[in-house]
Amino acid sequence: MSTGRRGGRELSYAQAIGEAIRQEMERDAGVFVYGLGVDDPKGMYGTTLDLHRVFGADRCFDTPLAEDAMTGFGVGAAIAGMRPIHVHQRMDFLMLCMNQLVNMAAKQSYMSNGAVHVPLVVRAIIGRSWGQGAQHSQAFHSYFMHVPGLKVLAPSTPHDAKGCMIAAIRDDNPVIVMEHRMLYGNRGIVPEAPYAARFGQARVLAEGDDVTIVAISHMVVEALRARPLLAEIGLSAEIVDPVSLAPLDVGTIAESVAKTGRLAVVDTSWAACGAGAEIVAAVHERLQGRRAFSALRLGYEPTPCPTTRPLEDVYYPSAKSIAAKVAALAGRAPGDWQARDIVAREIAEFRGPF
Amino acid sequence: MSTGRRGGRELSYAQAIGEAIRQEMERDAGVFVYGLGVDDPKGMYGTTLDLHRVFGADRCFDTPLAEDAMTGFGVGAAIAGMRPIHVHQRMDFLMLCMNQLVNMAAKQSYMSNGAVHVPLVVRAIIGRSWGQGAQHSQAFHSYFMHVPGLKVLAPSTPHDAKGCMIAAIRDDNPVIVMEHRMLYGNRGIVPEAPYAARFGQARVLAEGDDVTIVAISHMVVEALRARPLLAEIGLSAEIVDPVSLAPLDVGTIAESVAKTGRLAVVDTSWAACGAGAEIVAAVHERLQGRRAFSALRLGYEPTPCPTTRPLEDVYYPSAKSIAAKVAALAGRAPGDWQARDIVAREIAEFRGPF
Amino acid sequence: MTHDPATIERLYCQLRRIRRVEEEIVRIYPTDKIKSPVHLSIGQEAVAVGVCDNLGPDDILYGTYRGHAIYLAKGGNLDRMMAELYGKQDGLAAGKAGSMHLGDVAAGMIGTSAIVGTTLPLSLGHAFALRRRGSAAIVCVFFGEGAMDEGVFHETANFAALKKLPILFVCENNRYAIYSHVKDRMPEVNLCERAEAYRIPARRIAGGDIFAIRAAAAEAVAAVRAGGGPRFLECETQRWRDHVGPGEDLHIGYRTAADLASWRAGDQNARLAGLLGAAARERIDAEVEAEIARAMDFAEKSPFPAAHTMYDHVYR
Amino acid sequence: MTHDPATIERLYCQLRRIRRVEEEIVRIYPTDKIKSPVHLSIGQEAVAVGVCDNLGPDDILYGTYRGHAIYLAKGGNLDRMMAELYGKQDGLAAGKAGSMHLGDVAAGMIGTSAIVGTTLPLSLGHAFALRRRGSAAIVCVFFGEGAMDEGVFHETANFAALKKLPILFVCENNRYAIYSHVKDRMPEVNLCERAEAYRIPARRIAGGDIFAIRAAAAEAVAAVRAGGGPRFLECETQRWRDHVGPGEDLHIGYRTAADLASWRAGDQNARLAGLLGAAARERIDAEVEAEIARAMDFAEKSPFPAAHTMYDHVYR
Ligand SMILES: Cc1ncc(C[n+]2csc(CCOP(=O)(O)OP(=O)(O)O)c2C)c(N)n1
Ligand SMILES: Cc1ncc(C[n+]2csc(CCOP(=O)(O)OP(=O)(O)O)c2C)c(N)n1
Ligand SMILES: [Mg+2]
Ligand SMILES: [Mg+2]
Repeated sequence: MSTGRRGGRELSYAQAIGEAIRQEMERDAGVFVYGLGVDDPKGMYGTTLDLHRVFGADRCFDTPLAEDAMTGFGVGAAIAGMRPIHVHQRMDFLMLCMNQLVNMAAKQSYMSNGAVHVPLVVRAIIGRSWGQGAQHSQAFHSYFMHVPGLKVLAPSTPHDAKGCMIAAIRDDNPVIVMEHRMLYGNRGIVPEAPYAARFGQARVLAEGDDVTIVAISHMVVEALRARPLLAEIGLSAEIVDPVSLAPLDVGTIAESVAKTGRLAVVDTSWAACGAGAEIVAAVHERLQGRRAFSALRLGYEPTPCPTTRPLEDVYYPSAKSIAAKVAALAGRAPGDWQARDIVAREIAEFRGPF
Repeated sequence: MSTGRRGGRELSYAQAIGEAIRQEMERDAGVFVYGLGVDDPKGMYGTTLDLHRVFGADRCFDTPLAEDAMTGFGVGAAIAGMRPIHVHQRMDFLMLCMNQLVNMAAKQSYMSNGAVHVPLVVRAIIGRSWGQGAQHSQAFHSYFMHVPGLKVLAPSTPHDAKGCMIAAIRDDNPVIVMEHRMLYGNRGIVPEAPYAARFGQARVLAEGDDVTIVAISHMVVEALRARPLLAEIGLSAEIVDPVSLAPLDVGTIAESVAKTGRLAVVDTSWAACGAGAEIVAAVHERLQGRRAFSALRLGYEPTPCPTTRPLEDVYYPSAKSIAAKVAALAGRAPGDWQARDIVAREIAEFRGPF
Repeated sequence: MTHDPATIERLYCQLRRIRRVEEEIVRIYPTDKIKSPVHLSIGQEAVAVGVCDNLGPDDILYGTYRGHAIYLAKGGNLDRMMAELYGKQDGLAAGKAGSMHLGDVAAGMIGTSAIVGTTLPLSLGHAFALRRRGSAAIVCVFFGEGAMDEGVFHETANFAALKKLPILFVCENNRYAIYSHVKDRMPEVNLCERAEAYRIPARRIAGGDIFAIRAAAAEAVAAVRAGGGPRFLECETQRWRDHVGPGEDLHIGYRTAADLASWRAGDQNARLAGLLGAAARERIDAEVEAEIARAMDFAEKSPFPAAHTMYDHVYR
Repeated sequence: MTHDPATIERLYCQLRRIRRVEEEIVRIYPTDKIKSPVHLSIGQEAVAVGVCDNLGPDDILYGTYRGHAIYLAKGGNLDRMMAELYGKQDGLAAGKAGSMHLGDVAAGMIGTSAIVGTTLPLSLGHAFALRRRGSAAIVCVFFGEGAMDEGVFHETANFAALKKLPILFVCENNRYAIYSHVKDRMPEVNLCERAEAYRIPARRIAGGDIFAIRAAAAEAVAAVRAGGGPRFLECETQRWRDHVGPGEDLHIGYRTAADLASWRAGDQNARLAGLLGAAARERIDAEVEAEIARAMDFAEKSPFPAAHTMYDHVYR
C-alpha cells in the first residue's frame, strides 16, 4: 500500500469510495449495494450515483426503512455467497441493527465452526456538518471493535478510502467501514488501478520525536493542522492514523510512543470505553517495563452533541484544542502559550441544509 | 454504605434484588416492573415473583417480545413521571433496543435542556450457566459506559445488589443494572431497611500491597478465590469492586494502584474497548508523573462464547487463570509455580436446563 | 357543507402562521443564521392544524424532525422556537435541540426525534402513565409513512391495542421518505389495513381537506378519550419543498411537476383565505406578521449560550 | 381421505425418529452429559415433518433454538447432532453451537438462533441470492408465534412481499412464548391476517394434522417455487414438555392438564403408527432405535475439542 504522492490523479474521498465500489462491482458479480436512498438522484453524496443504471436495479437498490431486517437481509445474502454492501447515511442508525451485527453477523462463522461466513460490508457515515445534533453525529466504532468476529476500518484520506472499501468488499468477514461526512470533499492522489488496504496496518502520516498523536477518521485532519502549531513551540508531533481499528496495529503505535514518550489519542467519539481507551491500554501493556509514557485522550466532550455552533465548537476537538492539550501533556504551562485558531475549512465552508 | 458483616440477616443475591424492588414499589406508587415473563410462575429467577399479585397487574406485567418498543414504552412512561423497571432475561437482548437506550433515553434530558428526564431502570442479566453459547452469555456494560446520559451499576454481592437496585430506581436518569446469573445464588448479609448504593463509589473488598485486582460482576468472586492462591507465593492482592461502572470511581482504583504498582482488571466481557481498557487508561492518566505501574486486562477470550464446557473453561477467566496471569505480571516465571484449581461452586454445581 | 366562521378563522390563523413562519425560514436560511437541518411542512400544514384543533393543552404530542407545524399547531411559543433554530440561549432547549428535536413541556409537546419512528413507542409509556393517574388527556403521535416501514411501528401498534392505550396515531402520508416513493417500499400501500391488523380502527383521509381531517380527528380523539383504545388516521398530504432544507426540488427529478401542481392547487391555506372575509383575513395576516417579526427579533437578540452550558443537563 | 402407504411410512419414520431422539435426550439429560439448554419439539414434530417432506436437499432452512425436529426432518445427520449436544469434537460445530444453534450446510439447514426472530431476515438475503443465481431452490424459515411480536417479522414480511422473494414462512403456533400465552401478547390472535397485511397469501392449519400440514405446505412450496412470491403458514401445535429442558411442566401452573391432554390425544406419531401395518412399524422402529444407539455411541466416543480449537473460525 503506497502513500499517495504528488503527480498522480486526484480524487475526492467521496469519489474514491465510489470508484472502489464500481471497480469491485465490475470485478465480481456478487457485489451489490443497497440501503435507503442509494439509487436516488443524490446517490449517497455521490458515492453510489447511477450504480443502478450501470449495474441494474438488482445490484443497487433502495430499501424500506427497516435497518434491522435489512441488515439480516445482508447477512443472509452473504451467507449465500454474495458480497452485499449496506449503506447507512448516519452511523447513529446502526443502533437499530446492533442485534444483527453483534449477535448474528459476528457469530455465524464461529457458531458454524467455519462452515459459513459473512462477507458483508456496512458503510456508516458520521454526520458532523450542519447542526446535526445528538442523533446524527455519533460514531460507534468502539462498539464494533469490542466484538470478536467483526472488523472495522476508518479511512481518513481518499487513498485509504478506496483501499479500505476494496479491502472490506474482498474480505470474507463482516466489515464496518466508518466514513466521515467532513472528509467527503477532501482531495488526494488516488491510483486508478484497484488496490486493497491491509487490515491491521496503521499509517504514519508525519514523523516526529516529541509526541505521538493517534487520530481517528476526521480527527486526522485536525491533528495534521495541530502539528505546525505544536512546531511553533518546538514540539515535533508524529501523527499516526490507525486506518484499521479492528484489527488494530498496536505495534506501529507502540513503536512511535516508545520513541516519543508521549501519546495523545484524538477520537471522533467519547473517550469512555472508546478507541482511545483501547489504544492507551494496549500501548501501556506493550511498553510496560520498557518505556514510560504520558497519555491523553481527546474526543467528543462527555455530553450528547448540541446543535448550536458555539457549543459544537467546544464539543469537537479542534486543531487548537488538540495543540493546547498536547502542549500541556508535554509540560507547557497553560499560560506559556496560546495556540492559534486554525480554520477547519471543511467545517467553516460547509453549507446546509444537511 | 456499610460493608456486610457477620451477624446480620442473610439473603441471596436474587432475594436482595427482589426485596429492593418490593420495598421501592411500596414506597413509590410510580415504580412498576415489566418485561417478558416477570409475572410468570418463575418470576425472573424469583426476583419478581408474585409482584403482580401484591401490587396488581398494572404494576408488574408481561409484555410481547418487542424489546425495541418496550424500551421506548419505558422511556415514555419515565418522561411522564413514572419509574419503570424493564427486565431482560439476558443482556444479549439489549442489542434489540440499543436505539432506544442510546439515541433516545440517554438524550432526552439533554435535548430538552433539562425539561424532561428519564428515570428508567433496565435490568439485564448476564447468562453464563449451562452451555449458553454465543448469544446468551454476553455483557455489554462498556457500550453503556461509553454514552453520556446513561449510568451503569454492576453489583457483585447481595448487599450491593439491593443497594444498587434501590439507587437505580431512585435515580432520575436511565440506569442499566447489570446482574449475573452466576451470582444469583450467592448469599450474604443484607440489611432489611432500604438503603441506596452510591453512584461512583468503588468498594475495596480485600486489602493488599502487591497488586490491585479490579474485578467486575461475577469476576469479583473469581478474584476473591484467586487471592489466597496468590498469597501462597507471597503476593498480597487488593481486590476492588467498582460496583458503579458509570460514573466510575477512578480515584479509589488509582489510589490502590499507586500503592501496589500493579493493576489487573478482570472483566465479564471482551477486553477490546471494554471496561478494562477504560480503567487502565484512566489510571494511567491519573498516575502519570506520579507512579509507574504494570497492567493487565483479563476477560472473555477474544472469540464468541463456545457452548461446550471444556472450551467454556478456557473462555472465562477463573481463579486459576487470574492467579497465573497476575503472578506473571508480578514477574514470576511461568515455570516457577502452578496455581491450584479452585472449584467455582456456582458453576460446577449449576444444573441446567437454563 | 358549511363551517362556522370561528372555526374557519381559527384554522386559517394556524395555517397562515405556520406557512408564514416556514416561509420566513426559507427566506432567512441562506444567511446561515439557522445552522440546523430544517424539514419544512409547507404544503402539509392542514394535517397538523386539523388534528391539533381537537387537542387540549393537557393532551400530549410526540412527533418527528418535521416538527415546526405540529409544535405551532399545538400552541407552541414561536419566540422560543425561532431562538432554538438560531441556536440561541432563549431557544426551547438553549441550542441543544435545533429544528429536529423541538420539544416544550409547557405546550404538551414532549419530544421529537431525528431517528425515524422512535417516538412511536414513547407514546405508549406516556399514555400508560396518563391512564394510570386517571387523566382525561390523551397522547397523539405524528409520523411519516416512512415510519410504518419500521418494525417499531408494528410493535407499538400491537402493544397500544393490546393495552387499549389512549393514543391517536397520525400518519402524514406524503408518499416519500426523502426521495423514495412508498410504492417502492411496500408491496401495497395499505396503511390503514396495517393498523387494523392490530384491531386499531383506522381511517384514511385523502386529498388533504382540512375540514375532513379535522372531522376525522374529532371523532378519533373523542373515541380515544372515551377509553376506546387507540385510533389511527392516515392523512394524505404533500410537501412542496425538498425533504430537508429551504429549497424547491423538482429539478432533482424524483417527482413530477404535475403531481406537485395538483397539490398546490388544493392548498388549504388559500382555500381558507377565500372562505374568510377580507377584513378578518387582513387582521389575521397582520397579527401573524407581527408575531413573526417579534419572534425573529427575539431570536436575533438572544445571545448564544455560554460554552460552559454545554455540560448542563446531561444528567438530572 | 386415504394416504399412500409410502408417504405414511416416510412420515412415520421421520416422526418416530424425532420423537425417539428427543425422548433419548430426556432420558440422558439428568446425567449432565448434555450441558446445553435443550428446547424440545416433542408434540410438535408434525409441523417440521409435514413441511419438510415438501423440501428438497437444495432447499434452504432457517430456524430457531427449537431446532432438533426441523434439522432431522430436513435430512440431518443424527450422529453429528448428538455429538454437538454432547459438546464433542465431531459435533456439527465441534462444540461451538450446542442445541440452540444447530446448522449444517450439507443438509441445507443454515442456521438457527437463540435470539427470537433473528433468522427471519436472513431468509430474505438467502432467497434473494438463490433467485439471483437462477436456482429453483426456495428458503423455508421456521419460527414460533412469539417471533411475530417482534418488529423484525414485519420488516421481513414487508420486504419479502415487496421483492416477491421465494420464501415459505412457517409459524409454529404453540400459543406460548415460554409461559406467556399469545392472547396476552396480541390484541387478537390473527397471525394469518398479519401476514396478509403484506399481501402474503396465508393459511392456518389447525389441530396439528400432519396430512393437512403436508398438503398445505405442498401447495405453498409449489407456489413459492413457481415464482409466486412468499407464502405463510400458521401451524397450530403444542409442545408437551417444558419450554426448555427435559421436564414436564404442568406443575408450574401456566397451562391446564386438559389442554395438554387434548393435544396428546391427537398425537400424530400414534396416529400414523396405527395407519401402518405392524411389520412396517416394527421395521421402522428398529431402524430408528439402531440409528439412535449408533448416534449415542458416536457422541459418547467422540473426544471433547482441544482447547486451542476455541480460537478457530472467529474470522474466516
Ligand atoms: C431510522 C432512520 N432511518 C433513516 C433515516 C434517514 N431519514 C431521515 S428522514 C427520512 C424519511 C422519512 O420519511 P417519512 O417517515 O415518510 O417522513 P417525511 O420525511 O416524509 O415527513 C429518512 C429515511 C432516519 N432519520 N432514521
Ligand atoms: C429477542 C428475544 N427476546 C426474548 C428471548 C427469551 N425467549 C427465549 S425463547 C422465548 C419464547 C419464544 O416463543 P416462540 O417464538 O413462540 O417460540 P417457542 O419457544 O414457543 O417455540 C423467549 C421469550 C429471546 N431468546 N430472544
Ligand atoms: Mg413521508
Ligand atoms: Mg410459541
